[in-house]
Amino acid sequence: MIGMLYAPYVIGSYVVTFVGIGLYTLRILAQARKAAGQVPLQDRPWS
Amino acid sequence: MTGFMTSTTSPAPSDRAPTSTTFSRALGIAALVGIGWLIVFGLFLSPNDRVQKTGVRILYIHVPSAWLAYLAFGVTGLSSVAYLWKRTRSLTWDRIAGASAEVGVLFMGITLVSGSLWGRISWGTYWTWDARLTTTAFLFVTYIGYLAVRGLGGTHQQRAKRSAVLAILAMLEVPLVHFSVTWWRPLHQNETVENGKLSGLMLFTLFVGIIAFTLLYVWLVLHRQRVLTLLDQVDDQGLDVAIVERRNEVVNAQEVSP
Amino acid sequence: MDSVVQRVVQPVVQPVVALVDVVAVLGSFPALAGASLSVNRGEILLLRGPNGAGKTSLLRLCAGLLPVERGTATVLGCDLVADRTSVRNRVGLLGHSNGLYADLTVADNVRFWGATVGASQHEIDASLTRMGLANRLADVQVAKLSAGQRRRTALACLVARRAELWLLDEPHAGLDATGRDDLDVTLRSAAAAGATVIVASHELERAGALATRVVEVVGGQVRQVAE
Amino acid sequence: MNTWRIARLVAAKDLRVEWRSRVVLNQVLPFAALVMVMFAFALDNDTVLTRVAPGLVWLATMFSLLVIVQRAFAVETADGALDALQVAGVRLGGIFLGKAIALAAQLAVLELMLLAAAIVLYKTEVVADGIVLLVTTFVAATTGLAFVGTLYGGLAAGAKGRETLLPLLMLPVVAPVLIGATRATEAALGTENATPSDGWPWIGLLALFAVVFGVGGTLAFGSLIDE
Repeated sequence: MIGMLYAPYVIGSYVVTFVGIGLYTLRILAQARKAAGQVPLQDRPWS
Repeated sequence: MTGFMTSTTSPAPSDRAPTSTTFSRALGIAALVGIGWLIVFGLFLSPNDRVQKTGVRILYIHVPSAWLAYLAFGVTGLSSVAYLWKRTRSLTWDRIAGASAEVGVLFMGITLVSGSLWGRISWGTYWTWDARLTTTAFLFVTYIGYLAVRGLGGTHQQRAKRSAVLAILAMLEVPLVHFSVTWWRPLHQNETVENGKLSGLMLFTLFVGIIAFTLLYVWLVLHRQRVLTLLDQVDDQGLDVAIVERRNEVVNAQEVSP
Repeated sequence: MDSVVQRVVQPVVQPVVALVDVVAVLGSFPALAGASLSVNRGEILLLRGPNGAGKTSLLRLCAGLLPVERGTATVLGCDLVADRTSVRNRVGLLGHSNGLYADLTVADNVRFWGATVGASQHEIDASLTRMGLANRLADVQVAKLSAGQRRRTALACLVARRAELWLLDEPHAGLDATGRDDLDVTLRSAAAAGATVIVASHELERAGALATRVVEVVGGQVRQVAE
Repeated sequence: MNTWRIARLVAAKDLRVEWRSRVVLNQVLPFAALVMVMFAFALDNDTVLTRVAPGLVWLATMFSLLVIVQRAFAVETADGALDALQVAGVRLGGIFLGKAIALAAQLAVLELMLLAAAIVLYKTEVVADGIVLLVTTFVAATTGLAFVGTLYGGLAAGAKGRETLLPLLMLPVVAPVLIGATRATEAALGTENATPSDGWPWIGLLALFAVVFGVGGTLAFGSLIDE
């Protein structure tokens, strides 16, 4: 288990990491949804 | 839900997640599972290190994110070379370079924050002018500059050419910065991880972290690259509309002029 | 068979400027939206049309500054789609800006721009004389000149450049009566010597008298004007 | 026109612009001197000042470099001269070398003044057996800085927000010069009992830096400018 003394540092670093990645991911997905309405399916080479 | 029922023009799944494919969905799930494991092992199941105590837990995210940041910048450099190399000047390479640099800056930021928190526990200080730290900080700023140049505008090909050249210059710059700071401050702090003093479960947790972050990196770059493709295509379509509008100025002018 | 007959009757003359359905963008704005234009050697072509119609962009495209987004463009036999830099050095452009160094004197500027094409001192002196600058003005800093005098200096630099295709954007603007006369004489003699001149201007009487042909630029396109 | 002749032409033009305008002399040099005085205010300790004098000289050089580079490209973009150079078909590698030469000359004057300021204000002493190393350091560092300044100055020249973009792009790149030149200067001046032999390895780094950005800049400048 996490030692009490340094718990804020350890938990802080995990929070910063995953909140950072999470926000970036949400931004990507939001941009995708916004742009998708204007691009027809045949113009998406991956689908 | 009613919106979904009445919408007939576009299939719902692709509109809610337009950049997803079966592969990327599987990849995303794998990355999520990996991160879940990492959190469980890193925060709870793995033991404290004898020397570093609980501080070792930060390394499970610090080391993988540092490795991926370097990998990401390497991918940016190679994609930029590929863009300039091929006579076709494929924008796909440019978008991969841009997506990878963005993800690299994100991971580099995480590396710097988690690294200084780890340093506070292990060294008693947030920052030390060690060669590796200093190079890392310079990389971070350099690629922020790269992203700023990508946002300057112009046509897609102009953006691609300019940023590809800049990425290659960055690749030249990084070794020079690294050499200079290594000579400047040759002393390294204790490198517990590299010396392999971690116990079995700790190494396993670190391994889980590297796998999880690598999957995450691939997922992020894949999606970001697809979003950039969509955004470029929206631009191109905007151009088609704008051309029609522009041509109609002729008609309007005729109506106005005597 | 048809082409052979044509070649006999009328020798194939490659136009100096050949644009077909050219689209060019400024940022995301299509400054040229399907412009087609053909200009032959020795012509003095006047581009007229409202503000923002695309005259400036058309000139910059011919000078190889603006990339061709769609369509085909050949200038002086150089394919601008493949390499827009290939035409450079053979065209001269007088844009909205004069391209002068404000801290240098008139003579310094003309000497510098002449030197970029290896012009001799004699040619540089001749250019200054042509635009009426071979007097006390020659040693005055450009920053201290009036707008019209700067325009003259820029024209002298253009003369010293000995281009095959002259592209001029509102060259008459700001010039006094003598300056306009000097300009018209210069352009006519350039055309007579085999150069091709394209002038964008709002001063239809002045430029119209000079031009051998007039086209109208509207909405990023070129329209022929019946004369 | 070959690259080298263009370089000489552009360098002579830039130095003539400075000769006629005296912007670097009348504005940048006083600015740099002011920075040296401000350092003294901030550090407020004679021993510390003597100790860090080499670093402060190079730091003041970096700040002044930003200002001189902005000025060097403002001259080109103020009246569209950069466009005109491109239309003139001038080899962009030649423009790069020419502007770098002129920039190096101005930097050299600036650095000499900063060194003099350090001697006067910070009690720095130049020792005889370090003089060769000192001169070599200044030559190598100045060359590298001039190349990087011209390269990134050109990239930022046409961009919106160039004033803020330039420091962001350039300062991380010149960091090795700041470190290398400072250590070599310390060795040459004998700061903290350093000897000249401590400084020579840093000259290698500075020289490598100058070569990398000299070659890279000559090749890359064109594609960064030509947009």
